[in-house]
Amino acid sequence: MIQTQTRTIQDAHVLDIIGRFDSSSAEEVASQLNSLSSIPNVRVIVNMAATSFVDSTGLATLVHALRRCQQVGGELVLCNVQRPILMIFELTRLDQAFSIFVDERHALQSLAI
Amino acid sequence: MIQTQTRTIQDAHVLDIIGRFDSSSAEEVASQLNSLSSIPNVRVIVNMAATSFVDSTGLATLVHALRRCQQVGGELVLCNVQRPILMIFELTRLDQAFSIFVDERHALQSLAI
Amino acid sequence: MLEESQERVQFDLPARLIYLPLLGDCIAKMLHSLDGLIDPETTLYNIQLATHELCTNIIQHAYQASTGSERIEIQFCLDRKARRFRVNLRDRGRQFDITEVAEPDLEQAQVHGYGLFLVRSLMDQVEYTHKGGYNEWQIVKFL
Amino acid sequence: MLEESQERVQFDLPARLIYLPLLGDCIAKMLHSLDGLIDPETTLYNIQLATHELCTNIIQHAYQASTGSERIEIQFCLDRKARRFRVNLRDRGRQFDITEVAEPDLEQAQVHGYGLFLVRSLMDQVEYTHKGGYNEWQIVKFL
Ligand SMILES: Nc1ncnc2c1ncn2[C@@H]1O[C@H](COP(=O)(O)OP(=O)(O)O)[C@@H](O)[C@H]1O
Ligand SMILES: Nc1ncnc2c1ncn2[C@@H]1O[C@H](COP(=O)(O)OP(=O)(O)O)[C@@H](O)[C@H]1O
Repeated sequence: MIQTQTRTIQDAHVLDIIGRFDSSSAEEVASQLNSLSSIPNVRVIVNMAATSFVDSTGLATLVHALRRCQQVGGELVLCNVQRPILMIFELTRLDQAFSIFVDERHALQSLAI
Repeated sequence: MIQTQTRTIQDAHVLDIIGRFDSSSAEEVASQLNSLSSIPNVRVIVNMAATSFVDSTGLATLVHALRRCQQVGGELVLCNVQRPILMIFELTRLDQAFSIFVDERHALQSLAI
Repeated sequence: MLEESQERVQFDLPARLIYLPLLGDCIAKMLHSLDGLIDPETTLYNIQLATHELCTNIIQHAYQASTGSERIEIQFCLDRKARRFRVNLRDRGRQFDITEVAEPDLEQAQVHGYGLFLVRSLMDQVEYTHKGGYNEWQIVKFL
Repeated sequence: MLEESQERVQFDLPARLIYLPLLGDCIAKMLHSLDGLIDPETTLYNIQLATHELCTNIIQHAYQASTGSERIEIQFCLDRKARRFRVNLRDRGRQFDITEVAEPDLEQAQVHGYGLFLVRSLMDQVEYTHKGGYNEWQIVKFL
């Protein structure tokens, strides 16, 4: 139901979440994010282009990772969030906690500053 | 649930059946095959690489198209049939009525002779 | 989580083709949790296909004159200990008449009649009964 | 085929997360047949998400000590005339206590507590009752 893959572009680690990001699969994503967020000053881009569904456990997993990244002086941003999912970020006001970019290029630009 | 697309390679018309080929979708495939099988001496390759499921209505649709192609002096062959589906062709002995090739290249070679 | 030896799922659906893929997906989820299957992909496919064929027959043959309110009841039961997958179907359509059904002539490609042949060939047990206005099908596969 | 004004689908499932995607797929098939939806993609997504959140709560909170035989009964009902989608859920887990549930503080990102907030925000009606040993949830969306 879910697949994750990590790539490196310039200084950033890109995590692709493919499929359903929910209570069944949150642990797999959490463990990927946990290892990234142990790198000092890490820059993480979570690419959600292929994320079809995010439930409240998925949201919580992202919030948790965001905090951990900030604790190590790093950053975590999102990109390519599909519209119905973006609306859930807005409803929970998590669009204010996360920087959300239209695509990877814009996310990279912001991290480079 | 289903998508079809037709391509032309050399003298052959390739029909890709993508998804479930069953009673809900057989009509769409049938209409594609009907228009192909009205061309004299037509050579049709049905590529089933992305066909996930074929029911008895799907089988019937292919048998019907095979007959029509033969009536206009043409040929219809299959390729890239996934293993569980291939086993259904064997069970019904339809593997003897159809020429079934591992891939498009082999199908094209046989049609060229 | 404790695992019961029996995993059971029930559906009560409008008799419409659009719902049939749900049944195949459910069978996949149930079998996924069973270890030690020989050729799991084919076993799954065969149970999916047999179930699908019975359901399309119910929709297209048992319910001929559609009022829009016809239903199919489906029960899947995986018995992990007995290593058995059982499918029970119930409908209120017209009674099935076995004498109607000729075996397909396998020497010659057919344009229909493979449905019940596939069900019988792919499953280990196939039973049909008619009682109390209900058609009841039970098909079983040993795993 | 005649179309009844009401389209109804029922499930009776083991209380396990693996089955939840079937529910979302079923809602999609039901809504697919309804014309004239404003923003069908978001409407579908929101009903899917609300249903999913209630079911994960049942699995994870109502059924805490798992024996492996817990079940959820689900009924979806699309009323085309009334343009209403209704979800009914039933379980035999522990009784829900509304006083346990604090609204999430939206000023600050939370690591839990969004589940029921989402259900309430996304649906037009949310009702919970406990009777005869059953927890019963009913959520409704007008379309
Ligand atoms: N559930 C059913 N109720 C009534 N008649 C049925 C049912 N299933 C099959 N039949 C009859 O048996 C015949 C053979 O069915 P089948 O082997 O599935 O092939 P097909 O559906 O291609 O005709 C059908 O044409 C129909 O007359
Ligand atoms: N069906 C339920 N049965 C019992 N308790 C529940 C149920 N649903 C929710 N709860 C309680 O309400 C709390 C809040 O639920 P929710 O808003 O979904 O957030 P979360 O599940 O992330 O804690 C849960 O932590 C749980 O204590």
